[in-house]
Amino acid sequence: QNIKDVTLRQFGTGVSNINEVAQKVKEDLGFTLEMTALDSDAVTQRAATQPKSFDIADIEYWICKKVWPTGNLQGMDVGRIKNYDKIVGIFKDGRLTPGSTIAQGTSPNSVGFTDGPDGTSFADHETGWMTLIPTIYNADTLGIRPDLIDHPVESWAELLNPAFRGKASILDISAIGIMDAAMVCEAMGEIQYGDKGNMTRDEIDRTLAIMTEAKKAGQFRAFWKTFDESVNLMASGEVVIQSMWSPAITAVKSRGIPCVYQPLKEGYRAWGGGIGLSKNLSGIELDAAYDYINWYLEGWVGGFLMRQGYYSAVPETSKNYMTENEWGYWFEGKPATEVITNPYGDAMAQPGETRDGGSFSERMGHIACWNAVMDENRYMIRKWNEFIAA
Amino acid sequence: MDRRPRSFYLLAAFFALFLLFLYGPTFTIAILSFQGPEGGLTFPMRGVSLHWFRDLFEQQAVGDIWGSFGRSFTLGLMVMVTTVIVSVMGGLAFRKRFAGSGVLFYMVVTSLVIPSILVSLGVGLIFSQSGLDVHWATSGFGAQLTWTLPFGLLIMFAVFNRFDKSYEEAARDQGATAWQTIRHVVLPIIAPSLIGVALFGFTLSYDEFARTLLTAGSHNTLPLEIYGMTTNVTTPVIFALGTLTTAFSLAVIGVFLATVWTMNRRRARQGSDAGQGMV
Amino acid sequence: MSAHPTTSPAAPGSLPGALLKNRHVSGWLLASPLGLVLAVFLLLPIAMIAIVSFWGATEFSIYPDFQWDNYAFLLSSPVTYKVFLNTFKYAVLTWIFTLGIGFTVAYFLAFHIRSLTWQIALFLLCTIPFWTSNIIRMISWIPFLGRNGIANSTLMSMGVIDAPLDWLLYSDFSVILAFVHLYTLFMVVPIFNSMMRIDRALIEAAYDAGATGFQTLTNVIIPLCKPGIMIGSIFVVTLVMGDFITVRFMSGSQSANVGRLISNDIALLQYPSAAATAVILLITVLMVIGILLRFVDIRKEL
Amino acid sequence: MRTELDLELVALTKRYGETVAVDGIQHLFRGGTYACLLGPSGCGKSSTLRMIAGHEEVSDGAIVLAGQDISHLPPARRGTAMMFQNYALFPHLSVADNVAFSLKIKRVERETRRRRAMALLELVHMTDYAERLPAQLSGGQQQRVALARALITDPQVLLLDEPLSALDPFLRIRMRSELKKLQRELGITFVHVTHGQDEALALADEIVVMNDAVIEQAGPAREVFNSPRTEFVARFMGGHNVIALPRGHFAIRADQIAVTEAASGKLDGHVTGIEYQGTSVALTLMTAGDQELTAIIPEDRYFARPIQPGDGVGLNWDEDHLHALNA
Amino acid sequence: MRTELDLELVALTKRYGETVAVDGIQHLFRGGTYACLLGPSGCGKSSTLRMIAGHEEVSDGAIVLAGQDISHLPPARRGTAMMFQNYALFPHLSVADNVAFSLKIKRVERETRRRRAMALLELVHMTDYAERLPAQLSGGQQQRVALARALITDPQVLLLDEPLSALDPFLRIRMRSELKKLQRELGITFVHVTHGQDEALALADEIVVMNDAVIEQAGPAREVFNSPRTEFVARFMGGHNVIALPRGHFAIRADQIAVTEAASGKLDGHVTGIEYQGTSVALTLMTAGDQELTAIIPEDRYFARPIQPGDGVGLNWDEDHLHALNA
Ligand SMILES: Nc1ncnc2c1ncn2[C@@H]1O[C@H](COP(=O)(O)OP(=O)(O)OP(=O)(O)O)[C@@H](O)[C@H]1O
Ligand SMILES: Nc1ncnc2c1ncn2[C@@H]1O[C@H](COP(=O)(O)OP(=O)(O)OP(=O)(O)O)[C@@H](O)[C@H]1O
Ligand SMILES: [Mg+2]
Ligand SMILES: [Mg+2]
Repeated sequence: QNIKDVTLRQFGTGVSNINEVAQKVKEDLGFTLEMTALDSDAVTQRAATQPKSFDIADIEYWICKKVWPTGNLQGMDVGRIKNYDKIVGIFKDGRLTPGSTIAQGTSPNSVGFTDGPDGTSFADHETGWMTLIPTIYNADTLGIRPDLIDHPVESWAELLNPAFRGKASILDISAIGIMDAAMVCEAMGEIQYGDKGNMTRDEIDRTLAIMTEAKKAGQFRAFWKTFDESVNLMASGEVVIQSMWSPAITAVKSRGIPCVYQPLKEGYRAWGGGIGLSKNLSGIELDAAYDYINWYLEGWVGGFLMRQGYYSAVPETSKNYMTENEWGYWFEGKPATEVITNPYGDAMAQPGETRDGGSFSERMGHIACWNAVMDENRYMIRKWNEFIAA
Repeated sequence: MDRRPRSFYLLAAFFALFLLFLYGPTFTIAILSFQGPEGGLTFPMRGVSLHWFRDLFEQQAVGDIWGSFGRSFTLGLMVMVTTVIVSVMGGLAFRKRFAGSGVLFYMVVTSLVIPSILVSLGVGLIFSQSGLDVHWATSGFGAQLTWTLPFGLLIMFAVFNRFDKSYEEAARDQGATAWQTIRHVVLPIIAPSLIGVALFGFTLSYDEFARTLLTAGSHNTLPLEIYGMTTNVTTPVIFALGTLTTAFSLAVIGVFLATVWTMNRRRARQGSDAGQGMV
Repeated sequence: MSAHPTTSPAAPGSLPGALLKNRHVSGWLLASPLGLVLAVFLLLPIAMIAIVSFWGATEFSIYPDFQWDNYAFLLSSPVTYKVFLNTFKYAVLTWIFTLGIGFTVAYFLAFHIRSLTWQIALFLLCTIPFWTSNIIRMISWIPFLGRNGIANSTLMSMGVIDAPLDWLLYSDFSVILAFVHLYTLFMVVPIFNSMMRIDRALIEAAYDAGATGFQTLTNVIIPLCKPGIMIGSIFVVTLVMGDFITVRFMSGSQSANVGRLISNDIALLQYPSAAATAVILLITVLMVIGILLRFVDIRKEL
Repeated sequence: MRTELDLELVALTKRYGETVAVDGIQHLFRGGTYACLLGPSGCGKSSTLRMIAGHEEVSDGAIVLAGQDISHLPPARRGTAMMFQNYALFPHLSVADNVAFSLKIKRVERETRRRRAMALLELVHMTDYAERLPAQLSGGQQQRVALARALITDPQVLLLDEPLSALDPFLRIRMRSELKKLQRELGITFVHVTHGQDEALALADEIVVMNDAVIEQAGPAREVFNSPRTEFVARFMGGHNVIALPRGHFAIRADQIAVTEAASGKLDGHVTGIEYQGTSVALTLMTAGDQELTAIIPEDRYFARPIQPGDGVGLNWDEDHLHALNA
Repeated sequence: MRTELDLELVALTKRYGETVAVDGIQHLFRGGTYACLLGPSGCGKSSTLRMIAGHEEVSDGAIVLAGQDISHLPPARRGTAMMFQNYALFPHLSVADNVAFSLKIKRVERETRRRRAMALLELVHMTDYAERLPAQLSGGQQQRVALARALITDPQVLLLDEPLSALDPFLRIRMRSELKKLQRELGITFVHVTHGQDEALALADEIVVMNDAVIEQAGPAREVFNSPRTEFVARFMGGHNVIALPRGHFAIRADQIAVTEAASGKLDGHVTGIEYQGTSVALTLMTAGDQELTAIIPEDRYFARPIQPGDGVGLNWDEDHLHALNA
């Protein structure tokens, strides 16, 4: 059987399930990759309940925490990953540099390893068997419309600033939204959390009480659940400050509307995604999947993603696929020397501009918390639903 | 000639406003779909072009519009054919009271009024709990039938309520068997209504969202794809798609009306050609 | 010659033949595909939902159990009642507006348009938007109603207002507006159908008795349209009560109805709690419909 | 002599787009007469009646009732009332409420309404059915209710559009004598549209025969029947033969043609059909000149000397019975 | 003498749940007769006919045609054919295809089918309309097509359920003579349901009067009309009076009652109604004993000496004309 006849079915969020990648796979590796893009709820659902419907799951680490125990995914042998050594430390021991501290929340290292190919629990150290091969990650913060805001925004607390009444927004994905809410409440000095990534019931109640009060006071214009909604809210001027994702900022900017991914003093909320393999993969298909993973980490995809503002798990390899100017702007935080364009050719930055938040280490070194699944997740979900319904 | 009362003009104005209300948003997106390449989902317009229509036919960054269109189309046809056949049979069955017909009728009503998401949830649960894969052509198909069948059946009730039984008796009198009666007499006579049921079944399926949501499986139908696009696409290509869908629906209705019209014309002409011997 | 020849040999008296003649048997044979589809895709799922509403759930899976937790949580949360109330609010408001608009439109078409051709043409004109995807029809309101949307900019350029109206979008107003936009047709069709079946002579008789247009409306037309009104109401009320997506899009996720509660739970894999909510919703809907059905015999009205 | 209650149609015309349904008709209905508008389908009877009632706009001409031009008044203010062909009883109202409808519209108070309605139901012998819905009544009962409803407004003219056509023959005959009796009692004008000449003959003081949007002939029933002025009227009234003689066309009543031995009459012919009619027998005859004639002879005379189809006969008549026809 | 083609109903009964629509009727239709089933609405005429046709199951009893019990055969194998009230022409088929329908069902080949259909259309004078759709035909034309379609199966018995009621009075009279002629030509049995006694009299060799699910009287038209056996038949056939005399009840034809000066007849009475009927006038009379009678007198005699409502008159008759009634 020829590897060229293999078809692998991948699904995940629209962030990285990009058709260009599938095309490139066909060119470089010869087999077919089918892509299905879903929202994060659907992704979780699919991974947890429909193991036969996919070969490759492109999911986030906090989703992995939920899904791994179902046994739908298989552990991956790092021995077969060529660039394993070059993967950034965040995904191995949780530290960007040996000296940095591990951020709160579901940090990728805590759910990144398992005991063996059939392991269903997480290991707390590098075991040689990975649950997900990290592919993409970023540091999120609040997006703002500098043209419509007349004072500098420096803290998460600004989200509930009455000055923005009816012009703020937060995302309605409970696992992520609660984190943003916690960042806000902590910044306001209202609540001191033990671990924002693993709140107690009391912390959850107090956080959402503050948010509910704000909601009732008309602070929020809307909640968004999808990437597109956040872009439209911002671009149309319905909202001037909101939690946002990096490419959404890019999308707003590409329309010539000023939009800033505002670094805040309390730090970033980070997230990371990776590729998991279905339990059902074996034989030549499994080989193809490993080929795919190795190809993924080789740099082309990394470059492709980094040009959109994400980071690659193996930045060094991506450098080969980026110009000096691009690498300097996106990774090193240097001023652009020429116009920066995204992979689709839209201008992202003019010469002389620098990236919001600066270099990779400035940004990823300033993580306050990872997207997380808490022990009290089900309680949190219910409370979150009440907050939305309130 | 006859003067219209003043209420006519008031109501006509109301009706015009209603039409404006109905069409306003559709026009809005139709206009927005002609945005220039720079344009976004909202006003103001940034240039005018066919860019987004062209874009629609190119590979999108994510998703698979034409694949899902194909699936929706196929599914629509499947649902259409099934709906027509099952509703006709059901309509025939309900002409006489049979044991349990009352219960069955209430099931039909329930099927009509049950919130779609419950069907979606229930069918999804059944498939996942019994270890079957949800797929648009199995679970999705079935879930959509719970929506199209009641409509089809209600139309058939209406048709058969008005159907003159003596046609069938005449056919039986002429030696036709039960099946021949249906084949040669009943079906041709109710054919126009069947086209209606078919058209209805197709569009209900083609636009169905909630019942397919949890039952479509790994491949999206078009409405799910559109829904997915609202999460991932920030360009007017989605409006271009909307405009095109509307145009497509209009074309379908147009073809339907034209068919009926020519059919009537042909029949009428047959008559007048032979009408020479009119006394 | 005998007046009573015994049963002729060719009589189709064979057992299957006789069975087929039995109306119960033939009825069920004909209705069996319908029954089958409804049994598998309606009854079974409802039963499944009822069963699962007693199950337990973990983060990622559900397990068979018999517990009242799901109901207990649901019924103990004040938010549940609020949400149900909200759902009813949407249903009632939408009903009022669709009824008002639908009735007026149907009335205009049925009684003020004199030629059948025009009636059909205008009626089709009303149905055309119905053939466009609901989601697209819904989101197309957003550029219209937004802070910088057509409505606000028009009003501002006309000098009616000087600051954009925020309540146009992401509010109960926009939710109801979208509902009315989506579902008025479901009211127009049955009412129009009822009206077309009113004998024109009745209107003339009322006119003859000295009734004004308005008296004719209240004394004759409305009572005779009741079945159409009921059927339309059933459609609108159930569609609104079961909706989850319009409320989400048009309220900017700021308000919730029962459907959203369910879809949120589903999205988070909390099937048992979704099922429990679903059961309550189903009971509510069936009760409302049951009440409406008391006023009309659907089968007779078709 | 014109009375206060005459109803006059003056050059009354109705056009529907291109079609002229009623073409400038002119007629005076004297107060208190029972008039029948008779004519074939589509001749404009209903249009005329509906213009009088006010349910159809007058295209041209005028309608004058009791000296007042009512052409542009609303129906309820004309002093006319209409009884509709299928009665048009409000299906959602009880018999009593149907009858009291116009009083309710006038905001007459409940008690009075009820009393007046019951009085009219009394008149049509329907008091026992006051609480029923129209669907629970037979055709004849419905008709009586419709009558009561029309009469409650005290009209000067009652307009009836084919009031008997929905009834079976038995009932039709009974109801028509009730109608006639009622008209006598009330003394108001009835204008009754029908296309049955027997009905018109039985009921009408005056018959107005319409054809093709115009009035062909109008006059007392007997005059119209016995002296049709045109071939159309002669044929339409029935019981007549039109004979083309060298001198012109003549009408003669079928019962005034005598059948004799072959070759012994004024015309020769042979029998083509025989129809038994109870008290008489109708013979269809084909004369030499290929004219089809009908002769009606008392049944006893026929059966005394039966004739078979194909037999040759002679036809005779009294010259006094011939009526010359226009055209 | 029974011929091969006699149709016999033996204790034929039809029950719909509780209602007995036809109650054990017994009758022999002789081959080749034109029989009319006559009776008021709801008396069971249609049910009887539909049982013969095979469109309604027989509850009890048997139907025997040409010596064979056909009660349980399918309609097409009975040797009967039915013509429906509204003709039930298939609206989607041309006239020729309608007529050829049963041949198509029998898989007769196209050419033969066409030829036979045209032959039957010839019979009913409709060849020119062969390609039209039913909707493009007038009522009378539709009826002829229905007739042709029924006849193409070569039935021994043609069943007609109120075939003329959908036609206007003019056409009704023309079509009924065509029906009669056709039956003569074909020589097969016609069973024709109607509730018009004039129609029955004009058409029937034999009239079967039904009432309340049973046969009241059956016999040749003239016999039924002239010698009604029961009060019901006398009244239903029309043109009759039922007089209660001390000796019993008698029927007498209305035209056999003579109206004389008051107090000079066998019975006294006064006029309550006058109905002009063209060739005659019908007087409604109330006799001393509160009996309502009708007297029909020739119009010339009436108008020679007109009588007004309310006038007292005497009534006379020839004792020979009285028929004693059962019950
Ligand atoms: N609303 C209308 N629009 C157009 N033409 C009409 C309308 N009503 C009647 N007509 C035409 O006017 C003519 C006279 O119609 P009308 O109803 O007065 O006839 P009628 O004598 O009452 O006939 P019938 O005995 O069939 O009731 C007919 O040719 C008819 O087609
Ligand atoms: N399908 C049926 N179910 C129940 N009762 C019926 C049915 N058909 C007829 N009947 C009843 O049987 C009786 C006889 O009906 P049938 O139709 O034979 O009368 P008919 O003499 O033809 O009357 P008409 O002159 O009104 O047609 C009536 O009382 C009728 O109500
Ligand atoms: Mg008319
Ligand atoms: Mg009948």
